Amino acid sequence: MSDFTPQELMVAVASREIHDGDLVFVGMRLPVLAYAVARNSHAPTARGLFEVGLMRDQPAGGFLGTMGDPPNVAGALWATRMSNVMALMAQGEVDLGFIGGAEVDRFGNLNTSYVGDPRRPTVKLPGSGGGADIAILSRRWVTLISHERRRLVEKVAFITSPGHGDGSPGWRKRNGLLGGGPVAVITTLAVLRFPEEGGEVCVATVHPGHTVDEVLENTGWDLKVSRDVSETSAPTEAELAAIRRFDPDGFWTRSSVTKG
Amino acid sequence: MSDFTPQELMVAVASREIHDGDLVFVGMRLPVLAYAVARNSHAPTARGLFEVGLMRDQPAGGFLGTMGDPPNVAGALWATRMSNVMALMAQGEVDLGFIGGAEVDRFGNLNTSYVGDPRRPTVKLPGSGGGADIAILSRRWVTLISHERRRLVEKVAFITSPGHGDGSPGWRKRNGLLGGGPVAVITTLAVLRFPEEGGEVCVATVHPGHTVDEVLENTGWDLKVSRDVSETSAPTEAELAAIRRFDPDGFWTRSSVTKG
Amino acid sequence: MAEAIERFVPDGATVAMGLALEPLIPFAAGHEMTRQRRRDLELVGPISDALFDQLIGAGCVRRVTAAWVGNVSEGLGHCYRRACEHGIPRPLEVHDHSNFSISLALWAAAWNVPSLPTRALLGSDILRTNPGIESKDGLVHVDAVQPDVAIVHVQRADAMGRAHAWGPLGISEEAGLAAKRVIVSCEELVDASVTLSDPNRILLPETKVVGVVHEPGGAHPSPVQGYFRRDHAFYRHYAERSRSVEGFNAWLEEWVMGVSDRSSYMKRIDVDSIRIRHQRLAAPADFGDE
Amino acid sequence: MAEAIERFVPDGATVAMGLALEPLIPFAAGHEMTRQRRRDLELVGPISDALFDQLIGAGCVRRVTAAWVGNVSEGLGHCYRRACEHGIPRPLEVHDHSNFSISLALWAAAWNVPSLPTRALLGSDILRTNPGIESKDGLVHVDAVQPDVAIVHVQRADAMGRAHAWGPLGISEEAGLAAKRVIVSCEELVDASVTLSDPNRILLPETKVVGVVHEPGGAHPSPVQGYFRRDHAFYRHYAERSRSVEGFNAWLEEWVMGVSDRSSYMKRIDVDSIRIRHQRLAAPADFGDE
Repeated sequence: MSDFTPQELMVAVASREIHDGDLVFVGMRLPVLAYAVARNSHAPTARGLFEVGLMRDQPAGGFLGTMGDPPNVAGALWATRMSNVMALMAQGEVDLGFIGGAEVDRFGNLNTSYVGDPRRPTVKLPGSGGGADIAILSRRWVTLISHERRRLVEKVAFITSPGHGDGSPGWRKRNGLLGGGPVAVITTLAVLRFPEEGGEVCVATVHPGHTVDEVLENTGWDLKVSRDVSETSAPTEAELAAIRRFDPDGFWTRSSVTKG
Repeated sequence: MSDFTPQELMVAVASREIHDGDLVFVGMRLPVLAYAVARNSHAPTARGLFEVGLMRDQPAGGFLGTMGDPPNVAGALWATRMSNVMALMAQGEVDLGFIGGAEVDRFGNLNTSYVGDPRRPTVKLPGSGGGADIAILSRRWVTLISHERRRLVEKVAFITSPGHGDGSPGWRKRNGLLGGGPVAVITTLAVLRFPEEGGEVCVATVHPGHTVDEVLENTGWDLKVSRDVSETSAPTEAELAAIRRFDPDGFWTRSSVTKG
Repeated sequence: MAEAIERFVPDGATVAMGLALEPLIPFAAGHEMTRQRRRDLELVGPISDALFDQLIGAGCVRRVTAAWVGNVSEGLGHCYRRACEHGIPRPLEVHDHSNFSISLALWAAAWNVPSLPTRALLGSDILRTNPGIESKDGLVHVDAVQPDVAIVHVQRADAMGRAHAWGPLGISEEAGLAAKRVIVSCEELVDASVTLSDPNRILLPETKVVGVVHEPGGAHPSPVQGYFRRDHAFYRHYAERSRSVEGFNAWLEEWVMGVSDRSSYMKRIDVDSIRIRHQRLAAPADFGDE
Repeated sequence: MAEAIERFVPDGATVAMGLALEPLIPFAAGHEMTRQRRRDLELVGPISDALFDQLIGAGCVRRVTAAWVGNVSEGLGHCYRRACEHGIPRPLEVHDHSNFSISLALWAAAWNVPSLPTRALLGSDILRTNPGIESKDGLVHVDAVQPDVAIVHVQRADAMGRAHAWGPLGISEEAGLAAKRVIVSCEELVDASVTLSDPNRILLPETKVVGVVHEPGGAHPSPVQGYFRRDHAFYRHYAERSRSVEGFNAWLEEWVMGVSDRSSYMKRIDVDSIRIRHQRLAAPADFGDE
């Protein structure tokens, strides 16, 4: 195992979800880096869209603590209102979105709002932000999450950002959800993927240095494993170099995955 | 009778409808001049709003063929989208609007769309433009029209911009119309006013050189005359000077009232 | 321009133009459609200050979805009248709007919802003639209108489609966002370093823009802030000529059909009489980031 | 600022802030409300990057109507958690939104309609917790939210309230149009000749603006394009201190209650470490008209 952090691996894996030419709704934290890596390697014509009200091609020239930081504005392709960015997503023009989550369930539903009863929550999480919008409107999306039993739960207490709902075939279409829903959950231990038609997530690859058993132990339900499960490809030298260029101090990739 | 054209008188009369501090939705043609005259005399803190997407305080420094002409943009207080201008009007923030009309009836309803059956019109007029919006949303409004029997009709064939509807008390409120409706019709012969509660228009003043009989003869219904009908005050020297400053070639005030 | 119209404005297309109202009207694009003898277009716009009238007179149009069609400084649109009243040169379907409602129809399409509500148009007979506007529960619901293509003329743009427009914008933004595709024509074709220096002034996302045409004078006779005043005399001249079918046809031959492209057209205009000569530069905004 | 808050932000007011999302957050205004011990406020915004958390911790807030409350680079909002989970320092009502839905709620108020429809939020439990968002006929209807006052921090403004803001605008425009009143705080107070040189960059109509406050650094620790970078360390420091009630109270005393005004606050900031030094000027636009 070469020298990289779990977050660096997650960024590299996330960047591979970006296809060339994609319009990517870039969430904060690791997705910003994933976008930068993709643009610098296999997706040179991808564009990033930021809910703050920006479109970019080139990744920002400096470190970003938030998507609204000045380096993300300088040289942008469009600085506008959030509702205009959302308009593009509502039209189905966003190919891929990233959403972070505090809790995800077997059908990819995300909770970033309440643990426990919303009226008297055990834990109050920050809320949707643009998460629910991305989950419902982007063509496909990916979650990044720390792989812990309390985070990968059988059923989330509150669906902030709907995935494949109750897992029944056609749940999204039946409920009028525009986009195709989540395609993958990238964790600190593995990459989980959904069948093309939606439904229940399944272990696709396990990160180097980890085992299927470890993944299952740290998951809150009886997680399915793909018949051809394999090892996640480690970040390449080029990927690592790009990550370290855009996060020189390891603010995002050398501390805890979910801050706070 | 001093030396002024009917249009110059109409402009002067229209300008007097503007109160100091008003936010005025300024239509094209004579209202542009009326706004300029008012700002230069009794309404120095009025502001003008233009559907093209502008707010101004000072009248434009040069001649305007349309509200979108460059002199109307230079020095504007806001250059924006039409929907933002309409937002202010929808909130009831526009005190006064001006609407031109091809046909007006006794209750102030305006037709600028169709004479005859809309499916096979005798005359196709240009349409609402912002007229319907002003008529429904501004707090009060005024029409400018050439005083002819074919234009002041008992009942318009098509209500483009609703006035007081069928004239019954509370018609506007009952139908959900936000603003108070038309307060006056300024014609080439007279000023007609509506009662404060709406309803039917009534001759308030007759322009110098014209008579009540002439007004009635040129009206398509049995027009009411105010008990204290008087003569319209002629434009003052200052008003005329302002008009001629903003329409130096008489483009608007020395040719036919309704062009085309 | 010929190529852009050829590729992106087929017969039967729904085309949004004249979106900034009186300024920045893409007359060059309209004239090119006429030369290419487009048919059955649906024109979408707020008002159109003579451009729609010309296309209607040339027989290119099946339907107009607009708040106003005429000649702003001169009054009625004679071709529009003839089409509506007598079916000359062909019958015309009209979907009436107010300025606000056409904006909302485009915002509805931009946000991908079937309709948007408003308090405007209550009590207006426009509710009777436009099948896409209905009154319900005390509000008016304006159905979405999605143009196949929106055409905007702007002061400057780069080759990637980033357009800088300034002055009042009318309904340019919602129309561009609502449209499947956008064609930009511009006074100046500039380097990307110019447009990207001010991303707030970029009118629309480049992902919508399929064509950029460098077309100086492409908005004549409408005004272009910083470049051209409105050519009032040209509008008056058009109003006079278009009063009769013969007059209009002669005008069309002289100014559109008999002209190969915009640069030939501009050679016949007294450009000096309408050119804006005195600069009024905007105070710079500093986009510094480090 | 003290006077503006005194006059226009009474107890119980609905206040929209942080409208450009991470940049241009009017922290100085929030701190002044805290010093003046405002109570029962309803805060409206998309995300709020620590400002809402601070006001909640200070006990000023009755309700939050927002898409996200926390600390963007650090994660959870500890005061927000304590208020929601334990009613400390007082219970808090939460009206959940997504970013898009809070924008639509403000557009609804700006256009004076009861609600606007969207395809967003279908399938989300946000429909269960926010009484102002409901699903009907396959669409979601978002009720209007009208702030009593919207507070924006901008790069420059003149004394008449014409504000130039640049960079991403988030929901600043709809919030300002929806609000009954707007307070502007600015890095630079400039002459009207500067703002009026570029009317397209004027954020909101001056008729909405009731107060202009010259407040350099008024957005710290959030970034201001062309002026200040984001002070990441300050956010981290706040996150650490606010983990406990005692820590938060000490932080509040040190940075808000014990500070008389913004200029005193700024003297304690290492301004040189966050000041943006290199200009990137926008290409000029020519508003010439003759």
